[in-house]
Amino acid sequence: MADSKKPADSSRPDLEDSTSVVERHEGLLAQGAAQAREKQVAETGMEPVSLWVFVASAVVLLVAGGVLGAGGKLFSYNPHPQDYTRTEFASDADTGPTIGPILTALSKRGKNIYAKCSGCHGSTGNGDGNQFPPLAGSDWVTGSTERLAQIILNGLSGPIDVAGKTYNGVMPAQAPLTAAELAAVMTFVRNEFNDVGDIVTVEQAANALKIYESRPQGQITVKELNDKHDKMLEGEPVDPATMVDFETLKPAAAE
Amino acid sequence: MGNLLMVRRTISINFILRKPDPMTFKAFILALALSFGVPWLLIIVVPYGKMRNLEAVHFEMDSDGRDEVYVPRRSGRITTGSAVYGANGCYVCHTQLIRASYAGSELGRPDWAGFRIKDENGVTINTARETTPYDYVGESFAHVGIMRVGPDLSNVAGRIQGYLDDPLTKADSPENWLYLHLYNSSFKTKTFNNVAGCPSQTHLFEERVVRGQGSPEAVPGINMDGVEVLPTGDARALVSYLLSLRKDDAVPYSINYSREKKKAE
Amino acid sequence: MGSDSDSQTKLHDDMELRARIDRSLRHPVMFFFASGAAWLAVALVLGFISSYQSHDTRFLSGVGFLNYGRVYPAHVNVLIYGWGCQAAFGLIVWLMARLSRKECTCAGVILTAGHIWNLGVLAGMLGILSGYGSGKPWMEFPSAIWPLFLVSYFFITVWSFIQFRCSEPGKTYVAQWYLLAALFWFPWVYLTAHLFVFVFNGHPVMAAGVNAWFKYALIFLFFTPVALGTSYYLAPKVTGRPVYSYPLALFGFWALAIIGPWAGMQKLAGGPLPQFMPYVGAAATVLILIPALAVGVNILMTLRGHEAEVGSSPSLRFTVAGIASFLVLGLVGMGLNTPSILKMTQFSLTGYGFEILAIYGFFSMCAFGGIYFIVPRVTRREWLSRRFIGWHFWLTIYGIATVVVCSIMGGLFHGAAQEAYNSAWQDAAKISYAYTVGTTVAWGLILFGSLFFLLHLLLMWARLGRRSQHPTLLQGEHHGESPHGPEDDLDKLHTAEA
Amino acid sequence: MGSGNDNPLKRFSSFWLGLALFGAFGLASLVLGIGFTKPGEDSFDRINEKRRTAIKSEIEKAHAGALEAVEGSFSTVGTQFLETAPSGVEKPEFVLPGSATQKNKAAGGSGVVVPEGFPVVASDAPVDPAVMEKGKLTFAICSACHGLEGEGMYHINKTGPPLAGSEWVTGPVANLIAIQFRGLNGPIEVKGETYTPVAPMAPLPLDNDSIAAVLTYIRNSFGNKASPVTPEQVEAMRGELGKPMLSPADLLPPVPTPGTTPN
Repeated sequence: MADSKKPADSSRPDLEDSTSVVERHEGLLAQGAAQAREKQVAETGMEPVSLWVFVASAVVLLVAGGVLGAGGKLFSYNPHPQDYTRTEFASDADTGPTIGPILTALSKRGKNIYAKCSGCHGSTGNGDGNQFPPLAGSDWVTGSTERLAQIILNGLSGPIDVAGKTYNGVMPAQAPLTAAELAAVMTFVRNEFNDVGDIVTVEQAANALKIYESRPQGQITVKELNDKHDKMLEGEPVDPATMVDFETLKPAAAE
Repeated sequence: MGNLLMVRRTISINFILRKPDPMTFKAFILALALSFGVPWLLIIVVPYGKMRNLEAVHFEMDSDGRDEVYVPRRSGRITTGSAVYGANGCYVCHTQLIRASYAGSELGRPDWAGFRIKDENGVTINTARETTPYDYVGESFAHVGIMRVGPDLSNVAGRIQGYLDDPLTKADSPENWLYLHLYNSSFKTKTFNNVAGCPSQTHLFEERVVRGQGSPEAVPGINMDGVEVLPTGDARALVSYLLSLRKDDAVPYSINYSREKKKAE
Repeated sequence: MGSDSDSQTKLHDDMELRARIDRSLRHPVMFFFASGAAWLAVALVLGFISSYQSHDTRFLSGVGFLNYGRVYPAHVNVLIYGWGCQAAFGLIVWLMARLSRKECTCAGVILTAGHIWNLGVLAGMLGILSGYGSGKPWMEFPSAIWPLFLVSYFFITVWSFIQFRCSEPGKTYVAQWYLLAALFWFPWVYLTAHLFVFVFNGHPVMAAGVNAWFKYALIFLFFTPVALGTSYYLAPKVTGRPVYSYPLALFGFWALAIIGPWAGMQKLAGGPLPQFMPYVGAAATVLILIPALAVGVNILMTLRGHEAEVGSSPSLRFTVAGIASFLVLGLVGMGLNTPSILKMTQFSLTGYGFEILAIYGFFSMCAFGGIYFIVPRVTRREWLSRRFIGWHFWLTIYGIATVVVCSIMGGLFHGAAQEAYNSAWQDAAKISYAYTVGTTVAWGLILFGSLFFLLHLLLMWARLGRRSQHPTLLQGEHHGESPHGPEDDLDKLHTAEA
Repeated sequence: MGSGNDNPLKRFSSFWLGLALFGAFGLASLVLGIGFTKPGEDSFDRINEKRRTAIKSEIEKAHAGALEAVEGSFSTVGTQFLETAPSGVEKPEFVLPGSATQKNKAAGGSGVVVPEGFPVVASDAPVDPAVMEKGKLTFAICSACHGLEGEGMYHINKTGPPLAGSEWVTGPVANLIAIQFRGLNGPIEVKGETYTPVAPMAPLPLDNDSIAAVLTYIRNSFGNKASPVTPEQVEAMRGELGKPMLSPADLLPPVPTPGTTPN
């Protein structure tokens, strides 16, 4: 759009120049200044279509052809897919090695069981810093295994000091657990959030269950734990690197 | 003067170029109707008619051990519930489509499309399956959805049963789980630990001061001082509809695409 | 000199005719633009609320009618039918009258039909918010409203068709192809989709398929041709140059006409309908890059050498932004619809980003260009403030770029995480969090920008614009006084004449 | 500009042409849509529809049978109410207060009447343990006042009279059955202490077996030893039902030696 203050530019035909010559149309100009300033819509140019546009279109067509190829037979209106066999998706549950160190085997199982615990203690084992104590860096987890096992099985009530802070919540009992499950979840919390480096064997866990059954029902307190249970569980320790079958947890030869 | 000449030239060029247009109105409309009509026929009308006359699939004696028409097991207030689902925009965040494995990987998720179960020999069978055209039976519009802000709901009724085993849940039945989820999604668990939740649909519930013993209809697990929460008819229809969304029935051999089946052949 | 004065007379007659056409249309056109802009503000407020809710689910969630599940559909529908369609009607009505060189004789009917359309949008929005939405994306208005829209549409646009039919026979201008095609495509698409979804008792999956097709058909067969028609008018009009290439325009137009109607069903890829249909839709969306390239090259080549005008003229600046968005739309459409990526984008935030890019980045920017050109002509006042226009432009550009980048990038990550079927689905939901926050901020920017636009437009509607012979340009000489030239020079002209 | 191309006729025809072209695909859809309204005979929708119809008619048939029974019972109740007199709904085991039956009975005097031919049970007749079990269960109702061990409520202002060692319990069977049918009011002297119940003992017209069982239970528990009570004895005393509430004066005097035949 031109500005009338500019000197007339002969290369740019526009209405403003012509109207300025015709005095009798000034009134009209007042009515339609914008219309008067408009340029004519010129005729369409006849440049040929550039080769590059065709090349680019051909590339796009190629891509589109590839997309179309994924659609199977064109215009076959069967709503059930033809020649289709489902790709079976391998999930964590049925993949991975079937033989490996017992530490890995137990931790992997323990991770699934820990999903229950993560609601309070958090998926990273840090608790919530207020009501639910952390598991990471807690002496109760890294210390004697019998004590830990009894907390898990019986639940806990009353104040407890964890990592320099007193927590006063109530933990519900997690029993019934099988010995293998207890061993797995204890191994998991001791090694995932802490670096204890040993495993809790199924045999040890079975002994913990015996102690649990001989004790009256009800949540355990810190006092009772420290008085009676501050020791390691009985049972033959097993080297965490022992190769076992993931399914049975029985020793197996490495492949 | 020069300017005037230029103006004249522009106009005369206009007149010279004003040759008859090869694209007449009739040709233009015809071409337009044709370019629109072909896809209109091929991807709207014809498939619409075909799908309207969707053939039933049958269980065959040879392959399935019984001989009957496959009709998905589905019961509940589907029509009303589906309308409530739409009117409250559930489809904005939730989808209802398990894509075939060439188009997506929902089938790989353990609980979205069906479960892995153990048969009597202890062999794990994956019952997960794609959405079939029969899954939306009873609805007038398939709420396929826009985006997955929330999880897919194709198998939500099957999945909720598993949520009830969660020791932290407050719900004692699938209905109550859904009522709690709809009323305030963080009320489902005892820890109120629900980061990205569904917006509260409190307008689907009636809050009422408790008189006497309280209503047996009230949603359990919501503790508010002297106020009980009752699901309205909309909430009941919606929950009934959601509980009809499940993928746990066996489909006939002819629309079962699992590799296990192919192996058996 | 005789022939010169003849041609001058011709020019002045011509100018007089154009002034008469503009005058005959001033009420309907301004009505569509102003009510469209008002609905735009409503849509943006709703968009801001829904976007905020998508990362803070507690926001307003206790208020039934402002629940996310209702605000989001209301936002999208008001944006399309309240702003998009009304802006398109204003543009079609004015451009067709100008291009056919016919005065409008039915302004009253258009205005009445426009009021009915607005009532429909209002009733539809309230219907959605109060829980009577139909639950079908982009068709959420209660089902009583669509026949009303069709009738109202007919009485708004049929006059433009008549004007075209009654115009002087001769060469049809490129913009006219697009506008005429849009006139036909809208009822074809709208009526077909609503009949197949609401009236016929079909298979539910096919109803969903028609609904998915409707979205893309509305974008490619209505908003796109209107925006391109406007651009094909403005670019040569403001620069005074011919459109670069007629064959290229022809190629671009028919490419759109042939490709457009196939797109849309890729939303149901892998679903239980004939397997080829979603992939035909995906392929068509990829192919949209071809008309985008043709149009982009043609219009940008037309503007070549007029960079100063692109910088200074509000209309051209918005048009260039719109055409650039169209090219981006084509590229994004190609990127997002190849089968391996479609898996991820089918149900992620990208779909929203693509729609917003089409409706807001492309169509609305071209429509703003048209509005900045048309309004001074029909009101006979110049835009009041170059600053308002500048703020509107930049806030919208930054906002839309952020929305689109956040939605498309966030959606790709979101989709990739969803495809990782071995990790918990909640992880995928968390990934999109940061991007939804970005989207909210961007909607705030866009809302702020459009408030300037709405205010500016309402002032113009109230005939409070500048009385001047000189257009409001975004760049101009500064002489210490107004950059637009002397104020009120038209009134002085009047006085002198008297 | 009024040229040959722009005339009213052209405008008019263009209007209708526009309408026709705008609606072209809608009209085509409508025409084709008529074909869609009914799915084919062997399509899934029709099969499903037929199946649903069959299930529905089965349910309706089942309902229809049940409905008849319900309707019949409605008419019986209605008829009974229409017969207005409260005695209309009286059954042998229920006598409505204020009804003619009750008035007739009241006219016969307030004392416990032992009917002729009241069955006699030997004091050393064996006690069936199953009856004792049943009686113990029913006694749960009684234990509210009489205590779980029949100790009564001596400490609470001597309200609940004890059953353990009570001469009334081991006394005439007719007294005990009558109390079950008529209730008992007023202070009563048991083991030399006067007990004043806070509320009268309400009549508890259970079926014969239950009454017999609970009475057998109290007569043979808490250190008591007396003859069991048979359902026949209870049946024989049915005439007491509907008479006004007993006072201790209406009862037959307890016989100090347990186990003897009443009367």
